[in-house]
Amino acid sequence: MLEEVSAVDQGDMIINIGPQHPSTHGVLQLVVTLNGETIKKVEPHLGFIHRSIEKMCESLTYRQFIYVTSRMDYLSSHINNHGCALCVEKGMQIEIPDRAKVIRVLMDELTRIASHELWWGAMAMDLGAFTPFFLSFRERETITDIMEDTCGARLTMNYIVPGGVMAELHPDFQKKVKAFIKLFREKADQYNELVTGNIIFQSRMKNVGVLSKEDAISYGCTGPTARGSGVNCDIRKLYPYEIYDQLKFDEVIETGCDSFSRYLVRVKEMYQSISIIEQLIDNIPEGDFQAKTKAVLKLPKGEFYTRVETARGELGVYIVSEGATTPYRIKFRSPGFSNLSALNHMAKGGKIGDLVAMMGTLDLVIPDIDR
Amino acid sequence: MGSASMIVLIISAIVFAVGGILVSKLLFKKHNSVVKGEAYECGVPTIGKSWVQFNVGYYLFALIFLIFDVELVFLYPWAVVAKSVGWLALVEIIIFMFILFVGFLYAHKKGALKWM
Amino acid sequence: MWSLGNIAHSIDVWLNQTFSPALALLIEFVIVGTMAISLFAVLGLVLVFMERKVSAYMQIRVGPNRVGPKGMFQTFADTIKLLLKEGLTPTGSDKFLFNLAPVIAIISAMLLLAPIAFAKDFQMWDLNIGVLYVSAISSVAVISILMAGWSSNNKYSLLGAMRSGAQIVSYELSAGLSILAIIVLVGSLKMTDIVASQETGWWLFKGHIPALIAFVIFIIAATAETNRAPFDLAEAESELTAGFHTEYSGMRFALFFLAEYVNIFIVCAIGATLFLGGWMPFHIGQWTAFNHVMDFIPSSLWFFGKTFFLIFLIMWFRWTFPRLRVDQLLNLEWKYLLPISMFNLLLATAIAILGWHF
Amino acid sequence: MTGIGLTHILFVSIALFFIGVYGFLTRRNMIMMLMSIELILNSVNLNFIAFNKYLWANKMDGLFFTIFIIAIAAAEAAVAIAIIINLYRSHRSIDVEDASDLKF
Amino acid sequence: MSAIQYIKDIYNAVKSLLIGMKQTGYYFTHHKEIITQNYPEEKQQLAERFRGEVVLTHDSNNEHKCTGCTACELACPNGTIKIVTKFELTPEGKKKKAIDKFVYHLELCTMCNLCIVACPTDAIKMDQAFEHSVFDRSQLTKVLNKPGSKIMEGVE
Amino acid sequence: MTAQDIIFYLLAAFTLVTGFLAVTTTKIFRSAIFLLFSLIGIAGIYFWLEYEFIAAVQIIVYVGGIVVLIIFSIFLTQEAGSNLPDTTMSKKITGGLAAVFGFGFTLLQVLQHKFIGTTEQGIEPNVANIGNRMLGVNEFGYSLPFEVVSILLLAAMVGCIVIALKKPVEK
Amino acid sequence: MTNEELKIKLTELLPSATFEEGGEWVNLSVAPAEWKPFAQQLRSVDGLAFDFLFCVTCVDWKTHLTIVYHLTSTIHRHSIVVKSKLDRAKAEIETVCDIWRTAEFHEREQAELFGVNFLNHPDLRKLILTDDFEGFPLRKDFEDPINMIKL
Amino acid sequence: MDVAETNLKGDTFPGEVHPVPGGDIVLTKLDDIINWARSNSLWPLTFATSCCGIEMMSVASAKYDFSRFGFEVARATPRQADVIIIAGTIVNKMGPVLKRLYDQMADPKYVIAMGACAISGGPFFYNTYSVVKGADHIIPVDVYIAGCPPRPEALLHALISLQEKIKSGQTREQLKTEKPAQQALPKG
Ligand code: SF4
Ligand code: SF4
Ligand code: SF4
Repeated sequence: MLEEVSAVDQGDMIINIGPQHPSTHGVLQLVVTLNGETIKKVEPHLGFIHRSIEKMCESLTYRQFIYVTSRMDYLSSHINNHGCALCVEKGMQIEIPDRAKVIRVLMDELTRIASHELWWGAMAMDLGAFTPFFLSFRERETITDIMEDTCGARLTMNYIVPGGVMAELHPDFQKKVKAFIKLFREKADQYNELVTGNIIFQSRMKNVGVLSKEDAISYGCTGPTARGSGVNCDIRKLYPYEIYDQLKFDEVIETGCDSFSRYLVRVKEMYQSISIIEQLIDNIPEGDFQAKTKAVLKLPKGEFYTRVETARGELGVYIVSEGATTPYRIKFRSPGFSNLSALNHMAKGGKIGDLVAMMGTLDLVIPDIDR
Repeated sequence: MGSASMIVLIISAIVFAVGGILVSKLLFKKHNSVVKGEAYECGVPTIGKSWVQFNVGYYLFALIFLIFDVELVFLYPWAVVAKSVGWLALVEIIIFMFILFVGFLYAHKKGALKWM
Repeated sequence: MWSLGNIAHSIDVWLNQTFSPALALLIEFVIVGTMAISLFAVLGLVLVFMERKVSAYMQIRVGPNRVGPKGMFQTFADTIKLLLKEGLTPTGSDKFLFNLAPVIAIISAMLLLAPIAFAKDFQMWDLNIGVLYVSAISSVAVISILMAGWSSNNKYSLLGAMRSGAQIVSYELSAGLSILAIIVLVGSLKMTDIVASQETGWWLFKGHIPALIAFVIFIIAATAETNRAPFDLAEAESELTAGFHTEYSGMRFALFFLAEYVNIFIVCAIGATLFLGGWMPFHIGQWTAFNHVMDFIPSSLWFFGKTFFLIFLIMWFRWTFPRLRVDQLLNLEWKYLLPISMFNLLLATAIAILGWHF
Repeated sequence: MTGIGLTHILFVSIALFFIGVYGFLTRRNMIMMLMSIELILNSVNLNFIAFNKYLWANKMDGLFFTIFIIAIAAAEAAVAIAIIINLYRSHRSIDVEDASDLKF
Repeated sequence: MSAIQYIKDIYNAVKSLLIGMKQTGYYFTHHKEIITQNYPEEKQQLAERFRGEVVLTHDSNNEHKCTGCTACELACPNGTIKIVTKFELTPEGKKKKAIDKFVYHLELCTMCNLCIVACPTDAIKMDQAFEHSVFDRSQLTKVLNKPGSKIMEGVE
Repeated sequence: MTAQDIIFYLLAAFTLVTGFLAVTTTKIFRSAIFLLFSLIGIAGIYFWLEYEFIAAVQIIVYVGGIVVLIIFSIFLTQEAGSNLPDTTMSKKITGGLAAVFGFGFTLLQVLQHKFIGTTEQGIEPNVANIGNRMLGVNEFGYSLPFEVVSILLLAAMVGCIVIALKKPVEK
Repeated sequence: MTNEELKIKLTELLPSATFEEGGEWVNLSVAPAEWKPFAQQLRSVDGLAFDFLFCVTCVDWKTHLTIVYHLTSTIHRHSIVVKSKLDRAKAEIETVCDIWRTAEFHEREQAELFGVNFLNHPDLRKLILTDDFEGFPLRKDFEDPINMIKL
Repeated sequence: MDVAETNLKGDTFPGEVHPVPGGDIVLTKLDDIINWARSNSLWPLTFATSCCGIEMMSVASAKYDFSRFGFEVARATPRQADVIIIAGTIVNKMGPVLKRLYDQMADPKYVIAMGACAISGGPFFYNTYSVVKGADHIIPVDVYIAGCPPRPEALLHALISLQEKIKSGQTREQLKTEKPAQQALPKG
């Protein structure tokens, strides 16, 4: 009824969300065209954190450039490192020891949980509930402690290096991880009660930001964003790397296509990751944690592309080598970039309050998008 | 103390508010810049006019509210005596409310109570 | 047993003895004024501190604990800081209205203190129309928000003000209707009558289901009217940065902040008076002995205890629930609360007429 | 007890009435005109109340008239503003002089 | 929407809200769940591998192991380390390269550990100190070798 | 002069001044705010007259309702910060003269007229009495108008919705 | 479909395409002019159904630019890499953002970083860099003496 | 705390407190209270650009809990914030935004540069074309805290340092506005 009315009213208003805005999780600028409170168009403006990482990497050696990638998608820094290390190893044809593989996978999955925990809290905060944020950080803090023990840093690890991992696991690692699993299993249900079942949360997320399967593919969405729309795109299943093909876990797929199913995918993924960790934690093979590699790495001439599944989706690392110690050109295909491009499509017709829910369930990390 | 207290309260409120603003003006030495005065919009200059035209949808809320507000006003004297008047009061108010409820349903039906 | 009423009375007597009546009146005015201001300030300080602590404990942390003993002076420091902070007036704003808005917010909050019975015989003004007065004055508060939003010359403010305008006016209806359910049972608008009618028990317990429903609706509406989460759309941080007070800084912002908290206190005090008997101790019907024991607790403690309980409830909501979307919020009001409370009012009338309450 | 009588209040109400009239005559903005009308209505209300209090305190007719006038004023304002807004949406202006030449 | 559905909706909504409130209420009443550390007073035991800054280890004789080979400088991805070398005369009268200044820009360092890995003599290591706040940026540029320090005997 | 008088004069002055400002300001939002003040002033006078109920009704309906509505309509139709065109001088003069003459004339009439009221015992205008009257079905009762009001309100609501939702005519 | 089968199929579609050996995926080069119709076919031909464009990038070979498209099919799970040589001075190629909507952003990014002009792109404004940025930073000859401190 | 005393205590500060010319002016009691209030009520602006922002969130989280110091009232609008914590890289495109945000904050305002990036560009110092080499090229910074990212405790340390700085009246803000006479004095 009111639609016809609003078509005549020139009540269009353009408002900026970002670069400094609590719900953009960083410095993303969204120029939103509103009619009343209904979104007509969302135009993302990027580059507020464009750090020219790709250019920088052209002058860093193969050992050095990995550390910058921890700063790209800093919430899954291990997985970023992993992707780069894999690409270098592929080029060098290094076979890494089993122990390193298992450690890498363990770290990846811990990172994934940490990332999803943070997302969970931050998203709840976006929707206006503050307490979940604090609760989720408690678990995250446990993971960071584990990481810190072994990798020596809390966020930007730089632990996975070409040829394996940088250091041996901390002696307490297994014990702490088991404690964490226990804690997680204990607390996660409480959170489901606090957030997932909550009527307000559900009504804020259901039927919001609908992205159909076809659209998700066309927009190149990956990761939980696409899996919430029923696309199976888990690199760990489709193109298994390391030892993922020997592990038992499910690719979580929801077909609701809305924010709530994206939410569910992430929540369920945490449980999957926990189960992966449980499978591995007692079976870490003995052996070296690093393959013998030369001090200076030189990739042969050619092009190498690897992809890994970060907490946000598919990270592609594309290295063009000219046979020097530094890459000739390096390109990171970041999941957030493609996922963001679907935002306008998703947001159309929603309310401005929905935008927050959409942004929340897209789980954007802006430096990952801008690089 | 009666209505005098109202005056006292108004005066003290004004003293409090205006006094607070004045004190802060006095204590703070100002230095200005042009950008400072500009409207805040997440750190970028405002796009377009700050004034925006709203949708009629908003206005309908105020409108329906106004009607119900008047109804509410009539309910107050009714409520005070309802107990003593008895069933008659209930009957009258049911008629009264019913008529308005019809209007309410109409508004609902027409979608006037949808926020745009 | 001491009571605030007696103290007030003896001061009055003493003043009249010492000074001429006019002077005594003037002095009383000054005393009342100062008391109102200090009550206002203290309420603000205490409530903000309480909110911080409550939120901290709910969020498994300790909250302010370093400024003063147990962090008591934290809000005090904040106040001084705000007082000393620059009060910006954006260019392009309507300066007159921009400055006026917080003042109006404060005045309306202050005026609402008048009919509240803080303790037995301790009330500034026992108005004939007590509750109606509260509804009337609280409807002025929305003007200050609209004014602030308009005069800031900022899109977020305007949107926030618009939302908040629609929200407050909408919830006024169900708040009013749920108050009416009690009025029907009491048969008077006067605060003292309302409190006195709960001599034998609080309406929440006496009034059966209608009173309970009315109570729930009142709490929801009160939360919404004071712009608290989950209804804090006017200042929805993740959407509109800070809503209608985006452009306010320093003392003017502090005034809004303060008015918000005092408003919370007031709606909770009204709620406590209507549903929980105000300063009336916990009485059960004819159990005279029990009632007598209860009377030993000073009435002011009862009042503040109940009010703070309600305030805690509202804070509990805030730190548990996410924010509603604006259309859901209005839907809640127009689709659920309003019809239910209208129906509930009829139910309450029937019960009152039948004399089914205790 | 007080020196204020009926005439004082009548003075206020008359003055308010003519302030309203002045506004109505001089402003061209429809919302402003509506506001002037509100002032006029209020002066009438004030009259009713004053008469009720000072002349016919035994009846409440003045009071009820006032209540009903307020109710009607609310209805009137609502409809008037609905019309104004409709007008605005079609003509992008709420100036009487712009509106007068249009058939509505 | 039928009346039953209407009431059901309300019931479910209220129930889910109450469950949520139970959760926060639990934390509110169980203060033992509080995990806050009072930072300046009680400090957390830091992990021994935590990378807070690069230090050049000196022993009690004010000697260090750095030969000035600049391997760390080369390994560092962002030029944090600048080795200024000088030539020293050994007792045998031979010229020997040694460090004059081991300049370390803390404000650039990303604690990536590459220099530590690269150092052939394990002269440098990561330290856990993290309280680096200063009021002036220039104070973050440090010279790591202590004044008058020498290279340890037998380190090549 | 007693305190009561002073208060009355203050209230009257407040009402009239803000009322006058309301019709003369060029900023429409300010004008609405002044109107609000004027209405509050009138509510104050009702208070002063001890017609508290009416005062409260005045505030609820006018301040909380009509002014909010007016403000909303200003939001809808006016640009923030822009001034309304000032009225022409001639219009001002004619309007002013008309108002002043009308005022003088009426005032003269009022002053000359001798009002005769009843001497009967008054009814206290408290809410209970109003309520009883309102629900009364006898000759002094207002139950019929009371119900009629609801129909009026219904009509207004329907009318408003119809008008507001009507597709505006194209230019 | 194995790489060999893919190769055969692709040669059928576009005889002028040249294949590159090595690498895990089929790697072919097309002329810029042939790209758009070829892309259309890649998307729509049944056995191919490359519906998922996951990476668009550009490489500056100093003499020329190469634009690289990585494509995958979510139905058949095969991937190819399509390359196209572009002239450095006048780098132009048809956009494919109407075929794969994700290309819109990717192309915008490459356009500003490499100066490739995507013809018929709906909105080729700068996405990442500031509006007044000069030059194409990821080209090898990009110099910025003020901002870029070489190590 | 008067200036003479701060100089004595100088070495307890992590950074150096420069003696003020004309340091013999004894700060009044009022100034003490003002500084006390200001230092204990630093409301941060919610502003995070990248990785360091996550550690900033950790500081807000239950384990580190900066609400103990009264910092938890993070304001989304610069008008009401006192301290802007530059958590993350500032790139050339962000520079004007940062400047604008800073300008729009109401005085007195303080700045903490958190992490290598905000101090100097950090990991992105060399070979990048788009990173600002230190946020202090854009806005004046009061406290620097090194690390990549600094631990949450380190940020708390920086906040405490800032408190000390405010209490001693040594912030740029205080030197600039409240004692203009001293600036006029010749140096040394
Ligand atoms: S830790 Fe990394 S950044 Fe720091 S000095 Fe060593 S190599 Fe350089
Ligand atoms: S620290 Fe180690 S790597 Fe660096 S110059 Fe000294 S000896 Fe060489
Ligand atoms: S200093 Fe390190 S952690 Fe902080 S923003 Fe820069 S790269 Fe990220």
